[in-house]
Amino acid sequence: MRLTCPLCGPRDRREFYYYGAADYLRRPAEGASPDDWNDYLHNRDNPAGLTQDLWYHEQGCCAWLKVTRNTVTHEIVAVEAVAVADAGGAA
Amino acid sequence: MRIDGKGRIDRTRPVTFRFDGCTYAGYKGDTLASALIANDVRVVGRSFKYHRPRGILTAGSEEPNALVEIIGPSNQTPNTRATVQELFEGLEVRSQNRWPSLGFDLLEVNDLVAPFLSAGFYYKTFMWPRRFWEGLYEPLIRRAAGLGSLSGRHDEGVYEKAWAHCDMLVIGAGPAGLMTALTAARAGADVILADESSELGGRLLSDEAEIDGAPAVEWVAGVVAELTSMPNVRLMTRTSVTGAYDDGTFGALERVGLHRRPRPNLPRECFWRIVAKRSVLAAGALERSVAFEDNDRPGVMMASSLPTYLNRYGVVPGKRIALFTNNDSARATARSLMAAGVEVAAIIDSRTDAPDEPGMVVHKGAQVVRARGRMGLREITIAKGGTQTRLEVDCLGVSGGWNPTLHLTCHMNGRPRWSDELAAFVPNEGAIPGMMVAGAANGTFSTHGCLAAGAEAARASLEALGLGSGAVDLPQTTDAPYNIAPLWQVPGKGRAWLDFANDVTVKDVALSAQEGFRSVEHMKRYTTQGMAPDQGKNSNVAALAVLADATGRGIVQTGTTTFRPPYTPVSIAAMGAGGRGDGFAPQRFLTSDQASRDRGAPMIETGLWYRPSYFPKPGETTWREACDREVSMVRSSVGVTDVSTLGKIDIQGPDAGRFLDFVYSNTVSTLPLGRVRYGLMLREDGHVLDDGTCARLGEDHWLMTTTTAAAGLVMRHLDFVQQAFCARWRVRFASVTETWAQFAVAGPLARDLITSELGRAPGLPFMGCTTVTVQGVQGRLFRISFSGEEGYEIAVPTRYGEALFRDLTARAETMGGGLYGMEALNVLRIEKGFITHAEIHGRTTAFDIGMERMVSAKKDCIGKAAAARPGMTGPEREQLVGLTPLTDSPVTAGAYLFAQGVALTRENSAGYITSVGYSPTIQSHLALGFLKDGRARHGETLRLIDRLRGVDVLCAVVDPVFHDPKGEKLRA
Amino acid sequence: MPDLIAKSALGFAPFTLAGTTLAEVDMGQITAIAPFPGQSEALSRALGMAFPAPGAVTQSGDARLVWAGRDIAFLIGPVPPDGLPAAVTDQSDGWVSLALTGACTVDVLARLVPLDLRAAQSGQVFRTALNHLPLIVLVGIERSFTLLTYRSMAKTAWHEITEAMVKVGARAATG
Amino acid sequence: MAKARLSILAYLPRTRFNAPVMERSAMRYSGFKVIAQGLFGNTGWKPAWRDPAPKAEYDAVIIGGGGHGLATAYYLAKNHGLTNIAVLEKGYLGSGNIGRNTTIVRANYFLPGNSEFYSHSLKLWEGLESDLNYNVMHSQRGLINLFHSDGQRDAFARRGNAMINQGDDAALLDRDGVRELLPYLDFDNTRFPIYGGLLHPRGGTARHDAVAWGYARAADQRGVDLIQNCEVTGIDIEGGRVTGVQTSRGRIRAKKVGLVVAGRSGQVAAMAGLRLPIESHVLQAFVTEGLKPVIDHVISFGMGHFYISQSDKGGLVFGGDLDFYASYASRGNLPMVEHVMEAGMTLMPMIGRARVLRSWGGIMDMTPDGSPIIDRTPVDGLFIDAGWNYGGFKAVPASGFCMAHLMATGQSHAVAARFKLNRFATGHLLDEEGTGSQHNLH
Repeated sequence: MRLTCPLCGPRDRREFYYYGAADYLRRPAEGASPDDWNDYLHNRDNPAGLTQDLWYHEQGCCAWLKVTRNTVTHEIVAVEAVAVADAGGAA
Repeated sequence: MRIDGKGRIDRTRPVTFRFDGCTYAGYKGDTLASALIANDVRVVGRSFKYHRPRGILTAGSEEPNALVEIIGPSNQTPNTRATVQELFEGLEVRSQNRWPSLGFDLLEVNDLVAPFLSAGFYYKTFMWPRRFWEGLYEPLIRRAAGLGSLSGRHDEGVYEKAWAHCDMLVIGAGPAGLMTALTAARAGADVILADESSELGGRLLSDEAEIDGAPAVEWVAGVVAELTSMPNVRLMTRTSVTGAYDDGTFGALERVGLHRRPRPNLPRECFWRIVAKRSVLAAGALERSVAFEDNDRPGVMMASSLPTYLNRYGVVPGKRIALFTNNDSARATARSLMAAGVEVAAIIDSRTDAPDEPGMVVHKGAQVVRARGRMGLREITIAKGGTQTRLEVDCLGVSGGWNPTLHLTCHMNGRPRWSDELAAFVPNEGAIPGMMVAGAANGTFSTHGCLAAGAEAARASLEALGLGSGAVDLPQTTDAPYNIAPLWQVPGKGRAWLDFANDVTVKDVALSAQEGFRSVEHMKRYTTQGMAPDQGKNSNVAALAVLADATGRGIVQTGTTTFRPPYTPVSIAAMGAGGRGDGFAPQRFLTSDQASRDRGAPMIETGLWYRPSYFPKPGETTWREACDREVSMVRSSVGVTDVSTLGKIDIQGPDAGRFLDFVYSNTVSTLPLGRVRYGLMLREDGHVLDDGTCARLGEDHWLMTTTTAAAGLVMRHLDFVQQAFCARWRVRFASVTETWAQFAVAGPLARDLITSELGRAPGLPFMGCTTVTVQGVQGRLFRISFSGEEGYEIAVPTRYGEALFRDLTARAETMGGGLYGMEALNVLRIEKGFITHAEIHGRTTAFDIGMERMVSAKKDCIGKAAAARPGMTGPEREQLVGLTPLTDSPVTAGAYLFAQGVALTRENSAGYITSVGYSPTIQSHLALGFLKDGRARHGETLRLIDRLRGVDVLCAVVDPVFHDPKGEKLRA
Repeated sequence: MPDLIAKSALGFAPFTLAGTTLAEVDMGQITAIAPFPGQSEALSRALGMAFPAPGAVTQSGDARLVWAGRDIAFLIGPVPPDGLPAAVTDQSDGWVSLALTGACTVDVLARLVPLDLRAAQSGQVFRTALNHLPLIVLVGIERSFTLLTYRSMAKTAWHEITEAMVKVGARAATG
Repeated sequence: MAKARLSILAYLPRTRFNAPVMERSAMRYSGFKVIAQGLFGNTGWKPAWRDPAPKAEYDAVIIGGGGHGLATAYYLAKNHGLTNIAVLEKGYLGSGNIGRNTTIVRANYFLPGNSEFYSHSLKLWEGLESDLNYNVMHSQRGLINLFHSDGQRDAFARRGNAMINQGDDAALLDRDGVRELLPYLDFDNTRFPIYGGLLHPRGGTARHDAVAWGYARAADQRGVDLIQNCEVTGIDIEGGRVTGVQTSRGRIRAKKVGLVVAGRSGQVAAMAGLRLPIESHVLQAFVTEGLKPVIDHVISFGMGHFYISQSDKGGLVFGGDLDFYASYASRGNLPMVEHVMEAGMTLMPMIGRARVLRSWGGIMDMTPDGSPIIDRTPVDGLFIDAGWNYGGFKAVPASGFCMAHLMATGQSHAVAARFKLNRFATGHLLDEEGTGSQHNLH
């Protein structure tokens, strides 16, 4: 499996660390209900098909990436940075 | 038998080898199989279940019978295909799965009682008496089963792994593969052509085809010469592409040194990871057998192996050969044999409309119903129109048709498609993204068709790569049709083999269907069909045709099992190359490493680092003596230890304080300049992630420390929090763990030692930090303590680490102090009730360790919400306590706590021990542990019980801080 | 002058096999520079050289600014000026630098690094892994490479690279 | 290496024979039957189970004909007298993880909640052959967890003591003790020196497919309808209560529905409007070509996430950790393949020349604490048995036993009382690994 890092280009899967579903990006605000937190931390759509999940280019540029991916075929549809990189003056 | 004038072996280079203790001769270029055939060795192995004598069936890696053990100078290699192993001088081989000898095998008794060993018989018996299974039946079964054997000695062989990248990977170098590679290479593509054989050319080396009016081998030689000369082409012979993985990644095994005498440092095998933008599978096709009674006798072979043995190796496996076929492909074989002067006794063709063959006896609409000759074929019985005749032959070539070698197309769960026309499965397009299938692997069997398909596959792939059209003139050759009338089994009463390697017969498959195991997967698992070393390459299609017949379904409805990687078996050593010994994980060494070893310190691994366990002195015979001395030394004078392994993260920016408040549970941003604070970090699920200190080095400049174990974890966590939740904040951080060598100096004389080292008094309050000049080097000084004594940590750039360590050690020793290691460090922290990852083991909350007040109520932080769940606090939870034995008895970590007088059951256990040590300071064994409602139970007496190690000690529950509970020494 | 003796990570003599040499080299001053959000251009002005694009190196005189990851570059050569709109961290002691030069560099690295370095251009930089070790690859001229990994892992790196050289050498000798 | 196992007499006093109760005339398996059938050409063997058409209504329907589903049906019939029940299987019986695991059976957990459950499961294993009249080849070869530091020794000591507290067996081996049992390990390896091991003598292996077939046959004999090639496409709910299921073979009414679909739990639960605390991952496993006996035990090497045993056929069966990314592909990728092989080579380089014959992948339903769920759902009459992470095989008997108890009585069985669906919300976690709520780290 290869992921195309927006900064580093196509790289072997072994350079990356997998975290979990992109749900982790939608952290409940302070004071959110316990149900919201339970949902955020534990419950998952877990689709057999397209999903979005989070990968970390640990043996690379250290960018966190949001990957759109098919869990049945392993096809990678899109890879984008979780945070927009600041390299080269881009905002 | 060797045939003069034939073959591609080098007759000027004779080679001797040994098989089962006998010395034989062959030539360079021979495989073990061809050399054994040349020497008229017929029985090469014994079958798996019935221990029947077996000969050579094929000429390729799919061989199910001729598996042997190669005896190397240092070790043995079981289950080696004689058909793949190339001959070299001194090759030593023995047969396997027989006892006492290949000719006389006691377990051949299995063959006599075969009716009682039908498919799945073992599920129905061996159940009574119950203990007999492990005591008697299973050991017997295990010893009878298995094939070759491992020596039990470490494999000292050399192996390697490597990466290769290309535009196009072409798998297989027969006519289709060569044409693909040539077309693509001429268009400028970066090409890898891999073939499992020692020579490129595939079946063109075996068949007597013509291309452009000349023998095909001449065309092969020309193409290979051209490809060899091109810098954009890599030819990988002896390389089996074993697996297709995601995004154009392939696994491939190269036999680097297996075909020659071992040489120092030359890898035996190399496991390649090939990354290809496009790939073309041109792996050809595998001939399949027809099941008839005793069709596994030595001498019954695949028809297509005969021209390979003849034309590549100049041998024939019989003097009088018959061919049994249901298709046209065996005709060329017959002609080749005849031309070489071998007697072809008959062609038995199951098709009533089969063509004639000039000069040969052709029995049309006939079948071979039986083979005879236990240790080598003597005779076959031919049935035709209700009459049976016997024919004396010593070799029978069988062709039941061809199965495209489509295995790789199934590795990503692709399912092949059934072709009625070919009576075979063909690959589905797009089964592997970026892969095309060409030639026989795609069901195109003629030479012309293969060349055309190869060129077309190259063209389409080049177009996808944006490398132009790759037009090449196709060579002229024949385009013979492939006619087949399916024949899977010949009716009869005896046992007819499908899976030679696992001894699965037609009857077994029928019985499976009879017992309701009608799904093809059930049949496979019930009969073990296709689970042998050849993974069903020789038998799967026929077996499922038999199953389809037995269940009254068609082959399409019956379906197939799935081919999984690897295509051919791959040694663990090759795929695990580099893993042996120290290679499994990186080693990290401290700058003080050599100095510690110089003092005889045993080094132990923590995380990836090596740290000194203790520093033995002359006269000390146990680690405890050294540890006790080092602890007392720190408590009474001064000790030095290397703490550089702790994670150090440099954090800068105007928003750094805000960021720290978010990742630490407590408030850090209010820390004054030049001060250090203890920080607790939670996981988002509310459990403790790590603890450490955070120092404020400047207005916008902080230094976080982490535990050794969690350094990488914390860095990743910080990166996530920053990039996911506060990417716009003006904060950046970088690991400086490697940049600084840092040493703890602890004890009543610590200040004196630091003063001596710096040439001035440190003048730091407890939990203060400052920059210092150490012997002319810019460094940092922190007044922090993990021992409970007045303590400092002094840091210098790593290059000066060893010098400072040696200097600190020397100065400490003149003061009556010295070095202390991990054992003493552990006792010191236990005496003080400080926790490590023994306590924060991932299930611990801030509440459990008595730090719930460190989760600030005034701000949000990672983990705060989840830590508020009802199950995360309260008296039901186990809380950190100290324990002191009432007697002078050792205690053990991993022991459990029980109230006195209760039964020692899970339900009654009140807690457990995490850390223990002997405290020379308090002169008692001490323990830290977790106890239900523990903080409310100080003063109780409990039983500490470790039944694994026979420990049963009464202990008092106390506060976890045993030493200097008010912290007066720290602040001195 | 410091009174403490500075030591390099390895102190090993260069290792040569099959026309290829591995040697520990001193990169001098290495400073990690991480511009705060939106400050890359300001940083470039302050340093007098552009903050490099991913995988690139910019240069000004003897100073090189080497891309080293997301929003971070290593200034190699001079000590940076104060007051940059960036986090500035001295990394000189954090890394071991190994030079791999000679005939078989690409073959050796093909056994260690999951990248296609055959067509790597001088001045390119990659963050990747050397087997299990973190790695920065700086591409030099004539297929020479400078390999940076964590200083504490220097011995493992040396061992793994020389092992690969030995096997490549044995293959070359066998032909 | 089969040692003293041949001293049969030592075992005799412990032998007992429980004749299972047969509710319909069924063929009993025995050695005599094998011989008798062999003499007459094996023509008399009956199908192991019927192939019934689905009825319009059942008292209970189990979705999923894997090990857990078949065991649930069996114990519903055997322990609770429910026989008007059906198991609905999308493919063939045992087509899920029961047929693609590394066959290890153990009871070496340490957290209350897990301890009693797996202990109960092991006891059921120990009577399974006579209970089912099917040889599942349960072989208590002994399982050894190796440790490589003092800290790991302490952690395993805690585990071993917990096992003893639970009433199970455990022994702490030192280095020499390990060497005696496993002389072929690399004791000179300085990277992860072997300090010792925790021996679980009753741990071992079983023939995985046979477990599914044994339960299927025994359930069928008690009247359970096993319906293959029957995919559930919807779950009917009226007024908050389950009323049946929609299938590829028509609607089936049912008062109770059990959802036992490891590897598909999320999709099937979604049919009932449930979102589960589960993320599905792929776990690879490997088998080598057949070899003469060389590894007698089950060995677990935690530092390398590597475990290995040898099957009765002679193949070395081994595996490692998850591929770590969410997947339903039943196949993995090379990085984990290589990691597993490297771990094998660092621990026991004597297996280097064994060749890997086949690799495969199973879909693991990973929960946020690594422990399973056997519980009611918010829908009345709908029960769930899910989240087995990668420990489902050894759990099959107790999982079926407890799920049957739950479905029959509406109450959790005592040994599965902590496998609640809402424990993540309340923070009553069962996290043996201590790795927290990240699904794939367990």
